[in-house]
Amino acid sequence: MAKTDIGPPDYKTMLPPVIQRNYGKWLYHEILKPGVLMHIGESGEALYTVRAASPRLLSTDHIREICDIAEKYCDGYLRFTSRNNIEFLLDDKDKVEPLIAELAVRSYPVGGTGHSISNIVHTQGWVHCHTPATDASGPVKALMDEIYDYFITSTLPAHVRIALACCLNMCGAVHCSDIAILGIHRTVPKVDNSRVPNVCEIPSTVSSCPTGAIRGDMKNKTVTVNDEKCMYCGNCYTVCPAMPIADPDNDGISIWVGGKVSNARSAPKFSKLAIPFLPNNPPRWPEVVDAVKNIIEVYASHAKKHERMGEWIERVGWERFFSLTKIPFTDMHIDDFDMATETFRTSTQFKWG
Amino acid sequence: MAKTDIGPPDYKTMLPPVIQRNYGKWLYHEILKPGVLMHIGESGEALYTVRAASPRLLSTDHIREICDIAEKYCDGYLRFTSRNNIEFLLDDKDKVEPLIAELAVRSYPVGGTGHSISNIVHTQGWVHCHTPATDASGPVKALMDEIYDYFITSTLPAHVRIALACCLNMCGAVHCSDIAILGIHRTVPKVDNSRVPNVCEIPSTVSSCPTGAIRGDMKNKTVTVNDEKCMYCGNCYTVCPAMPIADPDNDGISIWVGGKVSNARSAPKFSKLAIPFLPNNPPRWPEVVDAVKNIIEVYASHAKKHERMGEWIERVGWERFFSLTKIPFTDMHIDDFDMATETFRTSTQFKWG
Amino acid sequence: MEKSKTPLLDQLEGGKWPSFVKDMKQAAEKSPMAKDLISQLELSYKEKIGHWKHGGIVGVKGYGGGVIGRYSDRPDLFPAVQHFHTMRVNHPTGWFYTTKALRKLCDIWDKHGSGLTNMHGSTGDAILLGMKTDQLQPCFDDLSDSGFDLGGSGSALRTPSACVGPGRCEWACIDSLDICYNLTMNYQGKMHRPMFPYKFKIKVSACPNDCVASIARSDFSIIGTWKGVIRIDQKEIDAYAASDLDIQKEVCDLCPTKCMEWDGKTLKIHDGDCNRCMHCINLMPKALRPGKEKGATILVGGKAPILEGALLSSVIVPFMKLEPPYTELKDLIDRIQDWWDEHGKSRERLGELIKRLGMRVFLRAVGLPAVPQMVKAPRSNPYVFFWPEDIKKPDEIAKEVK
Amino acid sequence: MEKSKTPLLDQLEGGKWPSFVKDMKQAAEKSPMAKDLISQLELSYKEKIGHWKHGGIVGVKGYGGGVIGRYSDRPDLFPAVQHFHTMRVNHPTGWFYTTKALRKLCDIWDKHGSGLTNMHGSTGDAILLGMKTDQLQPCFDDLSDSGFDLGGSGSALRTPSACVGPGRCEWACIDSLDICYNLTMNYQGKMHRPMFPYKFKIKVSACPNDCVASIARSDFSIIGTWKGVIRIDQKEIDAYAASDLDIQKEVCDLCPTKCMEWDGKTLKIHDGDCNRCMHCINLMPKALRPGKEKGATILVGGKAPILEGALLSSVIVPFMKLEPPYTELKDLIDRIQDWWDEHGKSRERLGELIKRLGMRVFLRAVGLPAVPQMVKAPRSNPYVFFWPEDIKKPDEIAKEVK
Ligand code: SRM
Ligand code: SRM
Ligand code: SRM
Ligand code: SRM
Ligand code: SF4
Ligand code: SF4
Ligand code: SF4
Ligand code: SF4
Ligand code: SF4
Ligand code: SF4
Ligand code: SF4
Ligand code: SF4
Repeated sequence: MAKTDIGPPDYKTMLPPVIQRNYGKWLYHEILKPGVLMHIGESGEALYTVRAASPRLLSTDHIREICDIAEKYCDGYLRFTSRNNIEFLLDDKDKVEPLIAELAVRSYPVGGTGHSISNIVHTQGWVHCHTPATDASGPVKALMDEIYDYFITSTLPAHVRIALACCLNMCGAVHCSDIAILGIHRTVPKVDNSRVPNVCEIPSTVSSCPTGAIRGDMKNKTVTVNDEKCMYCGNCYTVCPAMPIADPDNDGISIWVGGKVSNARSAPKFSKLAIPFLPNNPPRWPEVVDAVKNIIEVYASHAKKHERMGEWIERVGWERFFSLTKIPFTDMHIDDFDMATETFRTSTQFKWG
Repeated sequence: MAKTDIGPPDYKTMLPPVIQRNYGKWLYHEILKPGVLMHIGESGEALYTVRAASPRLLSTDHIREICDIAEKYCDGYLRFTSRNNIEFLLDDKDKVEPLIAELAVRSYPVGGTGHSISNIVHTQGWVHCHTPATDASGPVKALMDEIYDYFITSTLPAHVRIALACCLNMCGAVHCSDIAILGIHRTVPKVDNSRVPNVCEIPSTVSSCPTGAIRGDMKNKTVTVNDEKCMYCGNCYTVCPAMPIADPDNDGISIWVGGKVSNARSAPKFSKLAIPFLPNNPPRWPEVVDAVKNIIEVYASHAKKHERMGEWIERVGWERFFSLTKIPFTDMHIDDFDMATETFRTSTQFKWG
Repeated sequence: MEKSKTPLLDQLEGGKWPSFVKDMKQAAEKSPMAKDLISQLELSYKEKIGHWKHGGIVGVKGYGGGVIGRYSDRPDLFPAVQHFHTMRVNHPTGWFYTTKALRKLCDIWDKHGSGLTNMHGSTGDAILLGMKTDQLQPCFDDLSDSGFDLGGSGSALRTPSACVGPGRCEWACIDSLDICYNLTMNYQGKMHRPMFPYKFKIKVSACPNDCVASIARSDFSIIGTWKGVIRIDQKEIDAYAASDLDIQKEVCDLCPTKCMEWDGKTLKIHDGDCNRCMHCINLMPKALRPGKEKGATILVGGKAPILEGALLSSVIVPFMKLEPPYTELKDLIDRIQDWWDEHGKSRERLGELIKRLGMRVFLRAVGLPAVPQMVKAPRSNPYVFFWPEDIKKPDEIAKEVK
Repeated sequence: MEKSKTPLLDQLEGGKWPSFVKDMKQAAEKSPMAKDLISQLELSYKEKIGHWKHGGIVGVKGYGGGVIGRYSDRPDLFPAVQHFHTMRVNHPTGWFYTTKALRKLCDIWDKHGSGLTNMHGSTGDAILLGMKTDQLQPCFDDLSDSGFDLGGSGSALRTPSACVGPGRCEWACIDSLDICYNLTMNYQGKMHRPMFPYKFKIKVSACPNDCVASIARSDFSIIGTWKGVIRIDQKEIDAYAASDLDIQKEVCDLCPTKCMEWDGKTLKIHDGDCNRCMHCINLMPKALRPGKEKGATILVGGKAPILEGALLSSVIVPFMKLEPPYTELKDLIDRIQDWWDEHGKSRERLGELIKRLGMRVFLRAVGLPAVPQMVKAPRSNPYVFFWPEDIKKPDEIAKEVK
């Protein structure tokens, strides 16, 4: 039998020699151009990083191609980033430009550094998950095609981190992204009480509902949903497969803005609702792409340098955000979950628009 | 039978002629000196206001004395303020100084304007209420005696509004005061289940508890309190007299700081817990007086001009507030009610002290 | 010399601040009730505990409120305060008084009660502190004959109150006094005959300085504000510039929206960014005045902590013109109270009901449109309810397919 | 030309951004599973709905997790993806790879599965996307033989992850890679045999920039920080001053604590007021370096919205030195997990449990002192619990009286 609990390979065996020598002793870095970093060690040695885009969903042959490139230029060393980009790691300056040239030939976008839009953190969607309200890879591809230039340049006021999750489970830092694209259901789960007794545990199904919309009948081992209280989160479906929630006519995408993770300048913050619903229009989700582009453009032309999306919005006020982006404000934007009152405007301080 | 629903006397019949003439047409004001306001109308006419302190608990004879003064200098016109001070209203400049002189002779403090400490908004305490954890008039008198100079001068960085409430019902803007003095109980109510069936309604008693600590027995019409869940708010006693909560050995006072009401500069905000407990030490509550004085002095020497208590604290950080005032921080300072997570430090941004 | 019977309270007679003990002793000279009150209070000071029983229901004919019943728990020791009810007398709006009116009140009170008052209670009433049950009706009759009426108590509309506003203040953007008085007169029934789930408070401040703490202490807060540019008197700016005031540091740097520019000579305000906080106007009253288009921001839901934690009122109408007879305002108040009355649980304040059922439901019920001014920020949790009409129904879909 | 069977997906093959459809088609050339996957996905694109059934429990011997079971709901149409499970392979810390290791992974995967991967999953695993049930064990065996192991899934510790930290970054205040690897190795049991109330995630960022989003996405967040003064290299400051960078506007004015002073020549930092946000260091990496005394801030409770709303992690230890073997850290993790394990309800994340039982209770249980750094502000509601030992008991009082 195979050994268990051996853990992952020791990362130290994966580090290029220049890193091994300068480990923990880096002095400073420079972004030589979009996608190209130079890190200088206290020793004076330099490490070059060339960052290339990845669709994340990679075939083994694609990975092998990446390996070919890394072997040709990087002595076989590379890494992936926390946003799923590929980083080619070199210590030989002379190989940097040839590497970039080859990446260009092979159509690998190079960029994602500095004040750019880096890769979109995303999830499974229709490719593999059972609860999605939209696809993941598709909208990401459609959007990145359109905002490609922001990946290969560094012209925005600050980093713009976009993430996509295909359901409210939010497998990704979607809740703290400059722009978050979130799949949502909009209709109540369809309870199949012929199956509930066999596949669901009543108490855990009842307690899975954040708004207490589910009533359990312990005797008959069935459940009923109070439609008025259900906000279509799908959590009941996670624990009770007999409550499917997908609805092709009403599922779609919502857009959230202004979150961040870093502690730079302002504290980390959650993304807030910008657009409650956009339809699923595969394969290119034009409504979603347009909406996100609009937000980016308005941000790009109004924010001050180094101001993240959320910092800009907080400075000018959400009322200004809605007037500038021309996104309609609705009663759905107003929180009505448990800490809603914290978001109410408890002051006369506001702008007219 | 007497007429009902006639409503209060028409305020217009109570306005001095100078106000009637300039009603709604005031141009600007000046604070001539602490306690003395001059309002100039568009007409050029002047209204002088002399603000004098009141203990709020007034005897009819004291009110008659106030009337005597108002008749002597103000043609019989006066008003009270939203903080229970007395305002003498004059249109004759020449009478201002004589009025002030007479007030001095009669020991009426004049002040409470501008960057001062005005009268303390307070409640009934042991004088009239049934739920107090402390007295109201007593601590107010003891404290104002000591910080009297801040009433008659205007030397603080900004207004300091102090309020006192004798129990968690908070009859006053205690929850939004620069400094709030709040009577608190610290032991669970003593249920007298022999009386409960007669004087209490079980469902409303059960639902009166913010933390769900009360269990009702509908059959026997009795209640039990889960000691672990009770935080001694006394709300059950309000609806069920058979659950008295006063406890002379454990009742006392807590101190809250940094609230405000005005929209000037920063939005209105709640006061936050500074000192969870100080003992009731009538008649002069020395621990409370010292604690409040300490907070005022630290504020006075550290805040910038125009910075309210809460604005100062938010600028320097609560960690700095606790280190400067030397008030110990405890686990009681950390919220554990329903929106507690909003108060947690969800960032690495903080000062060491 | 005889030993004082109130050694503890006596220690509060000295000091520079006016002493409530002096007032109590003054009243005690005439009133045995006041005398027993001091003695009972001395006992409280000694024992560190109150000596009042849980209040009972007492009142006057035709009214369901206005009186707070109170009984001593030591009538054996303090028989004169065995009953010690208070009467809440609705103050003249703005707490303006002629001495004539005040003296009348004192006379009535000496006749029927302890001679002790609170000028005023935290809600704004003139409080007549301590009377026996049998004096309630005669006292009320005398009050009524003299033109006074009771304020609110219990699950009713409470005595509305207002800042001094146009009576004395140059910043008044609305007629706080008239609005308050008008509403008070209009809602006498709602005030005197408790029919609500719980108390309901209205307070009117004529500008965002909010000198009656309306946003913190009322279920329905009316706060004056303006549209358009802050009016600048350049001559007076020059005068301030020549004075002690450091315009850059004290005014511009503290402007929360940083919408002011000062070059040492001219003051420029980017009014579109101004959030009307009042700070600059407060500091330079001679040079700056609120804009000309005046009205009020309406906010609801303010309250103290019991039961669900304190709430500040929050914006539901960013701007409403307020002219007599205030029809739009009263309609809104009525719609809101009706909704609350219908859906509120016993002892549930308006703010708590909105919290429980959701702002969305509230807005639709009272017919107000959602606007971004209502929130500090949109929701961050994805638990969004959609209205049925936004959802495609299977039958519609079938039609579309055809 | 033959009409494409995937007209919708084909539209995602063009464009400048790398196309996942291309990768799928590439894999489909070798793997019938990948081929059916494309077809099924095309159907989803057409019907706007997923075609996977609710996952079932599948796994490998000795492990309770690491595999996500997945079955098609149209096996009639797409028999090759009737089973389509994924395996989560624990990535080498920092996502560093030699091509040798990567190629090995590819070979194993071509042998047992669809040839499709995610590099990487949101938690950090190398995801092998789509295999049949009977291949699970052989695939795992091959992985294990090649030095790979599975990551976490289910109610277990999930694969910890770390920012690149000392591997490449000059700002690393802690050895994020070593800490992450050490914890991963230490907690193999907790990762592979789900015993917790729910999932538990650990992420390590070596400075407050938090490049692994630790504060947002982990139950236990370890974020590097420092004490003492930010090290300033005045020569490099001069260079920045001579560059495009506007030090006053871009650096000092954006410092959240306004603790920097720049007179055009010398940069002064009032380090006592600095909250170590990194902004100035980020902008002037050559001139400024974190202070010398290095360690980590520990925060807990981060998570996505389900069930009670999203939470960011919050501070529980402002500063902890972190040196191998990280005993203090591991002890803390163990104490926290034990408490959570004992009190947590099924599917209750750590942050939710703390919310339910109170930070006060949590701190006492895990033996941490309360410090103001844990809160943005103290509580505003007066619902304060006192510990029994702070309360005077009747018997003590009796003693005192004697
Ligand atoms: C490679 C990577 C770490 C890793 O272990 O994989 C990384 C690497 C660096 N980050 Fe990062 N960050 C990486 C993800 C992140 C994330 C996480 C995320 O995006 O999900 C964040 C938090 C994002 C957020 O706040 O929402 C992040 C917030 C930062 C910041 C703070 C930016 C800000 O102003 O808010 C800096 C500082 C800066 O860029 O000035 C930073 C700076 C850096 C530096 C300059 C650090 C250094 O000296 O080496 C590295 C190059 C930055 C660049 O791309 O311009 N890194 N960085 C990640 C690259 C992701 C990618 O492919 O795009
Ligand atoms: C008389 C009174 C209104 C009334 O109808 O009774 C009043 C009158 C004035 N207030 Fe006020 N305020 C009065 C209670 C309040 C309150 C309510 C309270 O204290 O409970 C507030 C909100 C307090 C808070 O934020 O916690 C209040 C916040 C202000 C402010 C904003 C102060 C700030 O910077 O936060 C101003 C502007 C200023 O003073 O610069 C102001 C300004 C004024 C002006 C200058 C308005 C004017 O032009 O006439 C008046 C004289 C102020 C002074 O005392 O220096 N008034 N003012 C109240 C006097 C109470 C007292 O006896 O001390
Ligand atoms: C007399 C007064 C205090 C004072 O000394 O000024 C007062 C006294 C009482 N209040 Fe109050 N409240 C008084 C203004 C307030 C205020 C301030 C305000 O109105 O601006 C508040 C906070 C604002 C608010 O309403 O939220 C206030 C919040 C409460 C509460 C908590 C209500 C809540 O929803 O949180 C209670 C408890 C209750 O209603 O059961 C309460 C209950 C009481 C009772 C009736 C006691 C009880 O449990 O039934 C007190 C009777 C005392 C007595 O024996 O005379 N009182 N009460 C104030 C009314 C005088 C007047 O009419 O002018
Ligand atoms: C594969 C992955 C998404 C991806 O494409 O990258 C994923 C996929 C799933 N996640 Fe996730 N989660 C993944 C990272 C995350 C993250 C991000 C992270 O770990 O940094 C989160 C948010 C952070 C957090 O944990 O709070 C996340 C929050 C959830 C939740 C909500 C948990 C919550 O407490 O709010 C669920 C629901 C559940 O556990 O029942 C969930 C459940 C699931 C399930 C197992 C679906 C389910 O209901 O059982 C998904 C299986 C998809 C499939 O068929 O392959 N997943 N999930 C990520 C794991 C890959 C890996 O191991 O590297
Ligand atoms: S976000 Fe939802 S649908 Fe998407 S992978 Fe995660 S659990 Fe599945
Ligand atoms: S979808 Fe969510 S809100 Fe609706 S019943 Fe299921 S768990 Fe409850
Ligand atoms: S605060 Fe409490 S004790 Fe004091 S008067 Fe109000 S209800 Fe009574
Ligand atoms: S005192 Fe408050 S917390 Fe305690 S049982 Fe009564 S209502 Fe509940
Ligand atoms: S609220 Fe405004 S208008 Fe009313 S008195 Fe205060 S400053 Fe004047
Ligand atoms: S009112 Fe306030 S926000 Fe407007 S300009 Fe003046 S200080 Fe700035
Ligand atoms: S978190 Fe800090 S130390 Fe780690 S990679 Fe990002 S910037 Fe560097
Ligand atoms: S790290 Fe942040 S808070 Fe500290 S000096 Fe630099 S910019 Fe200011």
